[in-house]
Amino acid sequence: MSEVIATNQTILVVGGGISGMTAALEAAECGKQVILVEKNPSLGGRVSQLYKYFPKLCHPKCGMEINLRRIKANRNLRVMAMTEVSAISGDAGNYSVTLKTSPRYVNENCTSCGACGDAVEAEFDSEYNYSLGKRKGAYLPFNQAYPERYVLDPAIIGTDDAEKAKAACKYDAIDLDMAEAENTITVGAIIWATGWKPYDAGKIQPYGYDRYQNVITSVEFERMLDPHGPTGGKILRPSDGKEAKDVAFIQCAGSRDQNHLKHCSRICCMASLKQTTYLREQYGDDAKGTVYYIDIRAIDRIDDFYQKVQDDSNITFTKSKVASITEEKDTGNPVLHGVDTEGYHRYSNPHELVVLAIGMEPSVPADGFPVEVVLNEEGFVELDEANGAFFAAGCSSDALDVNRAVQSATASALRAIQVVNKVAGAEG
Amino acid sequence: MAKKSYSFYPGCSSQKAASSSNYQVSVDTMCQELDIELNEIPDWNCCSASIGYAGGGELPRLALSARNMALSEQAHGDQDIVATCAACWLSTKETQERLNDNAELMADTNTALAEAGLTLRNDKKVRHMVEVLIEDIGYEELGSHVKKPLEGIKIAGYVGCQTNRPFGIDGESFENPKYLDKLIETVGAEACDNYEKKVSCCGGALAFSEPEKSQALIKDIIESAYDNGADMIVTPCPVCQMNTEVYQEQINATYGTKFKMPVVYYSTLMSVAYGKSAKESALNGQIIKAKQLEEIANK
Amino acid sequence: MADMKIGAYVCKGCGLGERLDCDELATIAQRDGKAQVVQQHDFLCSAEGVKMIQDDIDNESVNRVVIGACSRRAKSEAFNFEGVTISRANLREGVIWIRPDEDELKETTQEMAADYIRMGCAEAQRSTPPASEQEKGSNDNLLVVGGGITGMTAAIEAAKTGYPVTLVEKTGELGGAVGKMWKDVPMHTPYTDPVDTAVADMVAAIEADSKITVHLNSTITKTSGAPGRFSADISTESGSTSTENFGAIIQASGATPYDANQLPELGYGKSKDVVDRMELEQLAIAANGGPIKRPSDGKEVKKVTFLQCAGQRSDKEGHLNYCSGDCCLTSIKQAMYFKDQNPDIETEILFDDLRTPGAPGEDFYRSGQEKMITFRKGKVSEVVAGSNGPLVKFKDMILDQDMEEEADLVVLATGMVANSGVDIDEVPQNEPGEWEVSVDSILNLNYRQGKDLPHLKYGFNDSHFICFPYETRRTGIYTCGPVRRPMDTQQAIEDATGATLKAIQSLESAKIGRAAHPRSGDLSYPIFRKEGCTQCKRCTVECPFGAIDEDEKRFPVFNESRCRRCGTCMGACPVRVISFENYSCDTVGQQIKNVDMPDEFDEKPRILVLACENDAYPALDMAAQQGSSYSQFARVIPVRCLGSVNTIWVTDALNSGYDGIVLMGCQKGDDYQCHFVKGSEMANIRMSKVDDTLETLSLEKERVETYEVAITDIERAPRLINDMAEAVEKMGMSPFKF
Amino acid sequence: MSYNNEMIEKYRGNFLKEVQDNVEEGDWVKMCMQCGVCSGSCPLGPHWDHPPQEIFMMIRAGQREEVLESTSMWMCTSCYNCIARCPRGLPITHIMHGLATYSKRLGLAPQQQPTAKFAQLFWNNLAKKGRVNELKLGLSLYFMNGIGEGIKKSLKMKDIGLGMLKAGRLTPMEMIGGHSCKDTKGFQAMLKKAQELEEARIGKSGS
Repeated sequence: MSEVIATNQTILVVGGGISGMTAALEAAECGKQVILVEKNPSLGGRVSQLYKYFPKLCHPKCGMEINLRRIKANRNLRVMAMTEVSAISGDAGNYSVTLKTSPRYVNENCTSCGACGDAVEAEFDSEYNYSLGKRKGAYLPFNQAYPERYVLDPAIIGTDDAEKAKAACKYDAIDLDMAEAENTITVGAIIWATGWKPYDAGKIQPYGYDRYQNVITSVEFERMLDPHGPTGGKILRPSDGKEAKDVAFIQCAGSRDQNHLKHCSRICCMASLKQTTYLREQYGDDAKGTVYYIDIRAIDRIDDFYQKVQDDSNITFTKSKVASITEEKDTGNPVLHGVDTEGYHRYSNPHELVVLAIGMEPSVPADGFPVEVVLNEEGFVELDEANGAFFAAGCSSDALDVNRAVQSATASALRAIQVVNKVAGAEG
Repeated sequence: MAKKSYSFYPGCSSQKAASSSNYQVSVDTMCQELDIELNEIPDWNCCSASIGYAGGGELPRLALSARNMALSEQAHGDQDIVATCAACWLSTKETQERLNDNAELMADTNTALAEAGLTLRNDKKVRHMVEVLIEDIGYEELGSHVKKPLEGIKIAGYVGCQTNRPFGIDGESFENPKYLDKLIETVGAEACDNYEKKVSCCGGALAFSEPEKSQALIKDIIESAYDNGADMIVTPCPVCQMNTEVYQEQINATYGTKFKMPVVYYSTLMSVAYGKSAKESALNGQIIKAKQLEEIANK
Repeated sequence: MADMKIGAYVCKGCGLGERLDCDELATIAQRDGKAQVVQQHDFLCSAEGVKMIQDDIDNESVNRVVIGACSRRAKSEAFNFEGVTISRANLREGVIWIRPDEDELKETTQEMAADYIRMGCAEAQRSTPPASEQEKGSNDNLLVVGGGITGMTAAIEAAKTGYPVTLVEKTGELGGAVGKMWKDVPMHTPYTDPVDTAVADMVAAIEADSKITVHLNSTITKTSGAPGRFSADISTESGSTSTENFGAIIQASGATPYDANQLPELGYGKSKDVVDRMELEQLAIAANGGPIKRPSDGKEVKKVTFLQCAGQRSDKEGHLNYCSGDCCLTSIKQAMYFKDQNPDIETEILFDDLRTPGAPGEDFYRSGQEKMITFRKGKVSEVVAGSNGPLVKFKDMILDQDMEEEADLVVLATGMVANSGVDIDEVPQNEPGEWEVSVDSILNLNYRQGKDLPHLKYGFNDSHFICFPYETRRTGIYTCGPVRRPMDTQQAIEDATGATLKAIQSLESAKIGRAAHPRSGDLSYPIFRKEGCTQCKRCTVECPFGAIDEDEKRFPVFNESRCRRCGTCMGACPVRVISFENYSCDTVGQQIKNVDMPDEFDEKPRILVLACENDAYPALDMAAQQGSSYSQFARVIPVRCLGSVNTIWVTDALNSGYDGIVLMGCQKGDDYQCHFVKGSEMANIRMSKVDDTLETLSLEKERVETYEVAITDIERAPRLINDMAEAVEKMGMSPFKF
Repeated sequence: MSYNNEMIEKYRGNFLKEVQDNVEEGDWVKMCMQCGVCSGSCPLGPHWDHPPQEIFMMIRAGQREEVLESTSMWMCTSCYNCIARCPRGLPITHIMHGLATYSKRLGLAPQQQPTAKFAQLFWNNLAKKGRVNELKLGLSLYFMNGIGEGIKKSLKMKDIGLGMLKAGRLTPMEMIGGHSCKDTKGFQAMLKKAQELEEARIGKSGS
């Protein structure tokens, strides 16, 4: 891979989700030099896997398209996919950062014509679809993927598939000898936007995510709605592919729980409210949604979305943290057990499908941060002098919705610019 | 494997001719085979289980278990304490934790112990026999002793409450612990792998004071075992064993069911699988006879 | 600039070579497209291919590049040449991927490709490389309106970044609402106790900063100009006015506490011991860490009850429809005022949903519980006078019991109301610049569209977009803090910092004549031919960004750096005097005209598809990528926005024999998804007028359809085209072919 | 003045504080966020007049008598489901035991509550010799509501007794002598001391 040019007036953005893309673009559109690294093969992060946003019910891919156009048009911005930060040293205005880029086995010649994908046999769980579907061993992560370039799954390297892929490519874009590359660059400021991951639902044992097929997570539910998702956009039960019209939404699945995540993940209430509208949209009056909650956190002016859903007689709300889920043997229906705390009513309610409004866990590098940073108990990065020119953006700083994440990212971009401007000023 | 020695807390129900004396017999047999030495804590006392609370306050209850731990330290201070009874294990382990986090309680407890001429260091692990089997011996070793695999027997592993919560066995979940099923398979029997009532409550001590309420719970536990095609139930807990075995007749009377489900201890299963006699395996301690095990044992 | 020289380049990669007769396409480019340089390449986007083109630009002085390859959305970095126009004929996604590879279809597939080459060349012929606008502002100063936490943050952050700031505050002191608080919610771990507000430090920082000029007791009485060259009149109470110039503006006019007098049912106004949140702060300040005394008789408060959502989250007359976001945290903080002073004071919070989000929020909630604040889910019916203090009547939702509890003091957790000035959508305009206005304006803009920024909802000036919270509708003016949406201090600080970046960005872009979001970097701008203008005012009225003023003769006056290059004005203009260098009535009109029009009896209809370049067009691309297909008779032209579609294109198309026309824009209405706000709405209105045209031509209405298409409509978009193809088959060919 | 009145005097309606000071693990009650997981997890749930989470709310609402006189906490089987699942880590089982103990100490516990009685019998039984005498415990349990009912119960339980006897899991010998610690003196002294310290500890707390 070609040399990466960076100076102590360059801003490094780590993480190519909505926050990282925003921070990088806002800084670059202020005329700053920016390097954006993303550990996955393409940009987009979690929002690229969402069907719609609350409260507008517009499509994340629309904003993604705008951001990609901005990125393609901007010469100050350099994107490095499949790249992670392995080490950081130095301090504000002069960091030395080591970047590890794993082999994609596909070079910039790729026209994403798809010939390699057709050629290979092996299939793998699709990360993009949270393993609800399959993808080939040579693949474009999703239809809006950028860089618009195929990837070879490392697992096929050394197999016939790899050779088949290479043979199928007319443009000499497949390079099976590609190896991990390491770059050490100098930057003035670092914006950390590694975002979040869904909490491991299997750990919430009483809900039996690991035992019952018809208990899924809210992020998986989003994939179901995608017209090109694993169910072709239909809300279906994993167990038998039947239409799921009676759906339960369990709030605080992993959040606000010291056995799991102590914090409130903020987005889950609105996400579930939004998802009840999917249900209504798809099954009309046959749709029946039940939201089990502790507090509905439809914060500030979007509370009216909550009011609207409350007015829908097909959607009901029960103030209760579900105690446990069992499964009806004959129907495969999950049965929710608990107590409606408003006046103490016990229930054992069967539903066709259960959606766990899964909590947001900050994505922290497996082996901890490459540099010492001030974190809070929950593992989010604090805004703290001691962090020098290392600024968190989006969900690295707290559990945030997209709107707030983008505000946070824009703010962090300015903080980074302040540092590199200082450097520039000092160097005249 | 070298001999393993533990300081042993049998508990009231394991005493001679007490309600789970059969548990004790089979445990002794099993330990002999596995070269586990159990050194009984001299002059141990009752732990007051989880029902003593109404009579004794917090400190008196802590003192009970503290005394046992102190005696254990005195007699075999270098050995972990092992209990076979869930309640005994839980009370003792809870006491250990409570005293560790609360210096004031620890001080008061020692003041009380002093009256019996004892002091407590509280520095030895308190463990359940099952932990010893899984962690110190290991499934593989446990399996290697099997002489008569319990083929063709389908068994519901009933873990119950107190062996499972709040401490449970390391690496197992509260809702779906697997170790009992693994033990069942280790001795060559077949486990009911999704036995829903695995960790539900049998009513515990309330079986005595609230028989109707408890028996309703027990009914479901046994029913589900039948639904899962079990020939018998296996459990690690004396209270569970007693409650699920002895009330079946009454439950049949109340609910018109036809329960006759043997309920045995894991130690009984293992003793039989290890080729021990029916008596050594305490099969004669069954109120509802475990015929399939008897046949194997008598082969 | 030098004479026009078109270079057309046909790629043979990605199967184009196999599926298409590229030699013929090259010939067409030369013959019909008037391309002086025509080349084919097996792999055009390769370094070698790109070099080939660059060489022609450098050596053959090619200045109009037509690329017959993949979609304009692909390989845009490779095909990115300076100083020339670039037209992309979409032969891959637009032709071979969207058409099945079958011999009997080869002919129509080739015709499709040939048309796209013609269209590309036609566009090139009518385009000129955009040179950035003439009058550029270059002012670096930032105007910050509002001296609360939000405004002070903006000022400090801007100064830190190196930009001079003028901070205008209408009251006599800085600090705003937070300045009137005893303490604030913690903004740094551990999130357990109230902390001193940031006001004192910020005021000190501002006073010490030579880059920041503060005007107290001042308001903005006039704002005009554009990014890079705003001019604002700053008037003091005393009446003196100074006019200053700015590069960009940050509006941090904050919010006003909700007037609790509208809540008599909660005892406010009836009992002195029922106070709102700001009054409680005053009591705390008076107590200064000592026991808090109640207003009526100065008795030390031993029991205090907080009522959440007071006058909020309800559609009752005079209530706020929304949740003010910070009240739960604020009440916990205020309850701590009592608990920290004396743990024996009973503090109770009656809530509906307790809203303490994120890690800081939940930590603070738990801390409140640690301090033995009692939280109860309760619905309050009324507050009346009790024997020793206000009596709160409520239903405990958990215990399902009606309760009556007396307290020494009752605190109403009242909400905030945005200081967003004039609601320009409500205010009738008599003459440009003259409105019937009851409320004070914040900015007093002299814009044709109104004195203040448009409100989004409930009086808040927020952006409508989830991904782009700073996508303002008045370029160069950015709102932040509670004027945008209800928020707490921490978020206001974050928001202000972000808005400051956007303000700086817009003035920097203005310096080099670049467009702001979403067409960031676009150098083209509207050119207006004054002769020919009929002063119809449609452009000035329809511009979604208020970029166009009117001169005294009612001629439009374009403010380029306010313009977002959507082309809505161009679409609106009945006499077609507005255009962009690289996007005009002509560039599109000529594409339409240059499609080869088979005569009526060929049974080869032509369907014109005008698709929003950001949503519908990508949807069609992705459909192709997924292997779907649509009619071989469709010819798709991407448009900047459906709002830029001029009816002339439609009438011309009908007159020149097109059999059907499909317009694809974004969702309109309250939850509009058009990033140019009204584009698809405008198009709809205009197309309704096209019906008359159809009638005069005695053509069926069904020949022109306008749809809302989302970028995810990958299945639907092709279907809509095919539906039109079917409809045309039923209706028969258009008679207007010659 | 009765212990109960003493406490009423001392806490003047601040029941939450009273619980915090006097009930085992009572200082956790304030941390409940009313999610209801405990109530939903309780095997005897249907038999509670007031499930745990509701009891916590009642405590905060100062409903002292309703709580302390309730049979609810006596329904606890110590299955620890609630503890395992509580998102706020409340040791609910112990709080229930604590409330039961406290209500008993105040003399407010329902007189006829069988578990309350049984628990006391159990304690007395073990406190005597340090180990439980199952036979005596059993019989005293059946006779705890008087001879008549006792005989009925005993007959009802006869078969079980015989079964146990046959299986060698019960012995009449327990009637005379039976299991015991050797150092009963030390054992009882220890309990006595613990009891004293407990009284003292509660006495001083909160005051």
